[in-house]
Amino acid sequence: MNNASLLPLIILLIPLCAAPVLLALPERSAGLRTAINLGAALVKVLLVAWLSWKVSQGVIYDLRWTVLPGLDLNLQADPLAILFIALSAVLWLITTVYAVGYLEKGPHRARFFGFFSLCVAATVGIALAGNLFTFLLFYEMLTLATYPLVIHYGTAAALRAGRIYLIYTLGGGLVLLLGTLGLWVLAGSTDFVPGGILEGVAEDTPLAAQLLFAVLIIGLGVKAAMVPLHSWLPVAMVAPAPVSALLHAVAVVKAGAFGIIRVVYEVYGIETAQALGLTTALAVLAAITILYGSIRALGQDDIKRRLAWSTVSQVSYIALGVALASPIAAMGALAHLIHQGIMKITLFMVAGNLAEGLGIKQVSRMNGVGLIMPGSMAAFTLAALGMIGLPPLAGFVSKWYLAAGGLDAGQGWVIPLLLGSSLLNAAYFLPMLHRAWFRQPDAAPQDAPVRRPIGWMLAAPPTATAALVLVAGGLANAPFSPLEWTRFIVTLEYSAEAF
Amino acid sequence: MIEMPAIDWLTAVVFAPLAGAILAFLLPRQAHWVGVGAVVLTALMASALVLQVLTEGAVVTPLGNWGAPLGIDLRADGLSATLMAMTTGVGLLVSLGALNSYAHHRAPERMRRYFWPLWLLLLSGLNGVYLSTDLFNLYVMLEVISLAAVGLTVLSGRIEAVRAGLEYMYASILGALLFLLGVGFVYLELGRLDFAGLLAAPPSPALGAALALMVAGLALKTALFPLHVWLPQAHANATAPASALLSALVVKASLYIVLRLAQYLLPLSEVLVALIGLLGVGAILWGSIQALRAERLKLLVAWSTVAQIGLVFVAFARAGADGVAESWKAAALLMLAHAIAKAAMFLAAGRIKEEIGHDRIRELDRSPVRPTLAQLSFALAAISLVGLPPSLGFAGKWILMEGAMTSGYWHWIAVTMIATMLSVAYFSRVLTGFLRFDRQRTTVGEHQGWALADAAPLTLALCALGLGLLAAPILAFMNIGYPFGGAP
Amino acid sequence: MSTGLIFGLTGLGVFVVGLCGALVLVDPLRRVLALKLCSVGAGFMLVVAAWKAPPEAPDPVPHALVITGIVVMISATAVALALIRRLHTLEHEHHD
Amino acid sequence: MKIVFILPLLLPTLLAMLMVFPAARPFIWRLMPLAALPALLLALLAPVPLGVRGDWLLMGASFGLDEVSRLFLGFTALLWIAAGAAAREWFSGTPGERGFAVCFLLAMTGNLGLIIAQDALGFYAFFALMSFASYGLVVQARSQAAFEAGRLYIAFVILGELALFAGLALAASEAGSRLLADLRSAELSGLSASLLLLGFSVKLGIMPLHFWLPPAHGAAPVPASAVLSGAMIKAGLFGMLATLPLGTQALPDHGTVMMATGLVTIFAAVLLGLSQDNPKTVLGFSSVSQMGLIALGLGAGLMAPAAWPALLAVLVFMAAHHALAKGALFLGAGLFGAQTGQSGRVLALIIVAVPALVLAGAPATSGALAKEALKSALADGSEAWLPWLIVGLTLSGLATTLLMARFGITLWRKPPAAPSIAVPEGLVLSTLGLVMAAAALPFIWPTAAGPLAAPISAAGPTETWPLLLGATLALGAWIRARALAVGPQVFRDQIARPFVRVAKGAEKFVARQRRAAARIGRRAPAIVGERASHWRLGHTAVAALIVMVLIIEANGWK
Repeated sequence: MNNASLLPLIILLIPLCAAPVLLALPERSAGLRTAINLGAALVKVLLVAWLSWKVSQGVIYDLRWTVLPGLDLNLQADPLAILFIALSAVLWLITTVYAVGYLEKGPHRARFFGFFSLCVAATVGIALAGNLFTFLLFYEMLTLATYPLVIHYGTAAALRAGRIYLIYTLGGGLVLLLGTLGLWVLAGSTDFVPGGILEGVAEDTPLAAQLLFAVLIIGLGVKAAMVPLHSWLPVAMVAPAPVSALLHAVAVVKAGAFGIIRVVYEVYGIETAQALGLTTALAVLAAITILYGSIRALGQDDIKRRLAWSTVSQVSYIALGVALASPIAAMGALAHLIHQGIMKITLFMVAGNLAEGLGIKQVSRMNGVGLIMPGSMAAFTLAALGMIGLPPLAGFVSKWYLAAGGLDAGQGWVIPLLLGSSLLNAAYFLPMLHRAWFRQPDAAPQDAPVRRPIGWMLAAPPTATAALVLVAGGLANAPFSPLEWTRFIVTLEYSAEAF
Repeated sequence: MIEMPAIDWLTAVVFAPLAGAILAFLLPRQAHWVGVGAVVLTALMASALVLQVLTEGAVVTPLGNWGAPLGIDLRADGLSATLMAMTTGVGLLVSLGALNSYAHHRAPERMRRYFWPLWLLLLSGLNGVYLSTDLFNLYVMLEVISLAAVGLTVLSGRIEAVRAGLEYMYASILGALLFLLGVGFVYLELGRLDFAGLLAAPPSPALGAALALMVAGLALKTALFPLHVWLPQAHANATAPASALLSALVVKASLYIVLRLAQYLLPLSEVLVALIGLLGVGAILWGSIQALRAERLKLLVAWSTVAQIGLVFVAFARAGADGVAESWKAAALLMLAHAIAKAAMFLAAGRIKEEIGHDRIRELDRSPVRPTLAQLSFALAAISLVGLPPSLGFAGKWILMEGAMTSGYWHWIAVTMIATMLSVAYFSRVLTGFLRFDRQRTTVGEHQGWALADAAPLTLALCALGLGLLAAPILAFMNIGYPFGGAP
Repeated sequence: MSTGLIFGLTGLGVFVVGLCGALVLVDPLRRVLALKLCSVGAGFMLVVAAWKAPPEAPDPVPHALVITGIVVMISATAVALALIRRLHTLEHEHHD
Repeated sequence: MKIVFILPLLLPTLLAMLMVFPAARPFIWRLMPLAALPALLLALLAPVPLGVRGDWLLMGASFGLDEVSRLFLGFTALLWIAAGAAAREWFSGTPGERGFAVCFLLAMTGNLGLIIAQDALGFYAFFALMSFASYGLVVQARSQAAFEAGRLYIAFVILGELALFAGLALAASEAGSRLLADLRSAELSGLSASLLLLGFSVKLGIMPLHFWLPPAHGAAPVPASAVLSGAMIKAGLFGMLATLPLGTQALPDHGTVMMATGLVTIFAAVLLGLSQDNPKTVLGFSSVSQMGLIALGLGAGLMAPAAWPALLAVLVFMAAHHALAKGALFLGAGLFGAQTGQSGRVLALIIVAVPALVLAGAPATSGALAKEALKSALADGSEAWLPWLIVGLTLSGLATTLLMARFGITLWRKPPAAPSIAVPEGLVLSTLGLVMAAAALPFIWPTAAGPLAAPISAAGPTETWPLLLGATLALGAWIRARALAVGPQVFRDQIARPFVRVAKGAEKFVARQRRAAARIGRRAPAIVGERASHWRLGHTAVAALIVMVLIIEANGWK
């Protein structure tokens, strides 16, 4: 059942229209800005909830607007879109609260929140994109909207990071443009259709289809930070904590991962991709990324940099799950899209709290912070344990499904891979927890920045997301849990007999 | 319903600005009101013409009822109506910007006095070019444009501007004269100059010579690499609204003529097209490199014009063996995109210079004043020029690359991508300057420099960005009257 | 060799001389003159185009065109000269 | 009905959360012994078998209780109650109280939860919760030694968790179900069984996976050691019982390895323990040694499914026996340490002697009963191994006795540190409770659990497994030694170094090329531009363009 109502468009327009208003607001009208921010985020959450409900009832929203002959802007709310959009809606709300608290007295707040909103709009667009062309549009918009956020502090270091970020992501966007064009020429359409649109083409010109896949994956892999296109991510962590949180959890890396999901399932179709041997290549790439990211995370002393390397590793679980070509692994991958988001956002927000409240930015200075900031560190602990993959936390659920999916697909090597990755995760997360909880706090050095007590706006968001980590894992089988929703998606993507 | 007296919009859009120019010259104190009034009037007429084309298809008016081949015909099909609409539309917004800019108390009397007559003359010439259907008429209009454009270039009266303007003058006149000689050859061979008469002519040495002369002349006037030498200084040293007009509109006139010639004069051989494409590549590379090296904001923008013109030629050249029947669409869209975005960019650059007091790129980040809206306009215009979706520039690039891919011309795709990356590189130099804050001690004031003058560049920039969503209807409109013969 | 061809070649020659001058010369005034030569050459061509064997009257259209061209060129020359003067004045001020 | 299962888990969790509020802490400490009471009541009163499902929880959780798990739940809860009472005396009101209580309660939740979980994931979740929360118990003292012990502990925990994850994932995929009952009845592959055995053996502390156990027991405070040794390591046994197809599928190779390691463990642990001078570490080695016995039984069960029913009963009994006795010993050690006067210490030593004797297998104690029962149960198993086993079992009694003696001596010499606030009288009740339970076990047991049986089966040939195991262990030992020697951060850096070096090298190379390119890029355009304007190339190009177009067009005329 298709529905042409404007609901998806409205959801897209809320942050999109909020952005110019926020940009135009004078710097000093903080109250109004906060009200607009939170109001928009709240309304969006409600609308997304409503949309999710409708979609779960089998309604598919489909809006089209012809841009170039034969080429449409297409907003489509299918279950996969809902998965991503729900993540963005909820985390936007939480991050907004956090960002308001974080930047309470900082400069350029109007600009920050304006682009923040724009960034969310781009994410919504990416989620709702019904074809690769629309996806590309919002993908580029995301790049542009996040750039001012990455260089928010306007220092030389931030600008350098921003330049690297821009080079990588715009380059990736360009490659994706090439891929989109290629798809358009090859298939005559760029629509996302369950089962793919390349079936016949792939049989006729397998080489072209394979090349196209490589181009598309390179274009998307830049944002998904797959090795060797990952270098921008650890550098981009100079951004303010809320930005890093959003970048790593929802917006940028997830956009890439989400694109990979779309391309594998709805452009190529899993069977075609498998037949062309593309899934294997993707899985190998993902495996390399997973291990490399974790290994590099080991040696980092800067908290945010360590977390960033961890993201490099964790996001590729999604690609891995997609590439395993098993419905069970697909569930793991899709669930990880959500789970990694809520875990990583927690970690980054707490890292921000440490920097903001205690001036602590290095792992080696984390001694005893658990005793000083028990609430935040408890959230951090939950998220970190989840990252390692301990039950009943969210990360466990996705890892379990990935492992089970690997076995299901007859790819036993996934198990040692996951084990190795978990081991490495433990090796870089547990020392942080150990320091935080079981060491005595260091004496503050003389030149330490003034500690300021963190307000509820900084403390509550990580707590909330940590609770989500627990709930998403602990209640993984409840209706409307991420896992259940992925089950719903996977039944659409895979033919019925796969179950 | 009352029968409207059939107003001849074609004639009107050419002569209304001309009349306005004379009037503005005669009434120097009221020049700006006369000027704006005339532009608004022209814009209204242009919209009427667009509507007419939309409802009736291509419109033809024989001037003085002489008719071709003897008399002068004006004709508006989709393409010319689009470009005319673009000219008046962009011109209107630039006029509004200029109104503010020249009302500035510091602006010398001379500027206020001569800008409007010159600009209206230019508008008349531009509209004339787009609506002409014979070669000689084109020559005259080209000369009109040249003179007005040179006048606009030297308006500021500074020595650099005069020097650049003189250089421009030479190039411009030489280009026009080459064109004129070409016209002579055509007449020698065919005995007529109207487009219809050219269509079926078989190749001959005279026509070949004509083509060579005209291509060279137009390349010179449109600043195709390596004949671009006059452009950067001329565009960079003019006052902001003048630069906007020169860069956005003037070069488009000769580009348009190239498009038309490609259709009517002779079927371009593949080698010639490749040569043109090659020069386009040269323009992209050289223009970008110079933009990367430029030390002043307006110079950078001017060099980017060189690169962008190169891209239009690449779009044109990717036709290859297929002729221009398809490739003109990409070229036309890119022209449109460039016109709107570049006008926005020059106006914004002018605003930035006005607020900050200089336009040295290296020191943009030292300024405690950040004219936010102008910077935003600049950034939005840059997005369109770079060709990121959903801007108009993106639509143009998409069609260009799609066509190239369909015909298997991978090298043009590579060129386009390189052009995109280079444009990102040079524009980001500027944007970085806007966004860096650690170079000055005092707190940076944002939201400073709000002015009505920001409205024009911002509107233009938003148009450049948003019109991409309307690319399909624009393309459909341009195709009215089948400017390039494509099957109905 | 017909009269037309001779006139034509002369016109072309004049144009080429002017063109070379315009491209090579440095002095602003001489460049203007070179451009004038170009325009004369181009005018020649049009006049040649108008010529027809004596019993027939010459084609009036090219004549009209030539006259227009001359007018245009005169105004252009005027502008160029004005600019050169202006530049001289400015350079003079500049040096003082 | 669900409440029956939720309450035992909810109560400790809730208390742990409430610890956040300083005002609530004294109240919680008062409730601490009662935290495990619902679990005990559940064990005592619930009719078996009993099961509930929570479909929403963690991919469909289910809880339940059967004969075996009821017994485990019973003695585990009892131990936690006693330890809770001791902990109250030990920590209430001290600076470290919050951290300890939270970890203690969470570990309790995990320990109780894993027993009543009936599906693999739930089990794994609680198992992990218990293991990780216990880290806080081990490092409670915050001393260098405690941190060392904690590092070792956590390293092994992770090793175990990973093995378990892999094992459970494999097993669940082989069984096609996540219910433990299905796992038990399914045909497991050798690999998944090995992984499960490995994972649980870490918790059991069977050699050579025992390294963590004695230091952890030595470093942890007394109440924590009691539950670590008494309750938590039994979770390893319970895990094996819950997941492995014991009694339905013969896994002779695994059985052989288990038996061999069990035998080695029994004696090697004793030898190692004898050289220790911390009484609690000695007790830790004793636990290792005792777990060797249990490994022996398990190995026999793996070899001979037919013998399993008898072995199961014995193993459960041994677990209960060891739990109570060892718990009593640890609490007793604490009681001893808390004594200030000579007479108190003598009295405490006498109290401690009772469980020591029980453990050593004095006649009529549960220790003796357990060994005899094991012997006869083993008789149903492998013929070839039997003589060795009999000898081993017999000697183990002797060895344990020696170890208990060593414990007594070291206890006297270096009593474990007790906090100054500890009130000896407060500790007495809990210690005595456990001591009495341990002593009375033979008499209580018949009313609690089952009969014996005795079928017989044959042993299989050995395979390359031991070799592989040895190699893995050597590697593990090397890594550990290395990690300890150079410090963890440096060690991690060493792992990452090759990658960092490659990345740095690539970066440097790129940077060099880029600098060179930038130099050329800066200079070349300037030179070219200068030359071009000098030679007036732009102007000349006009003529060139005309000529070129003419040439090109000339092709078309012919």
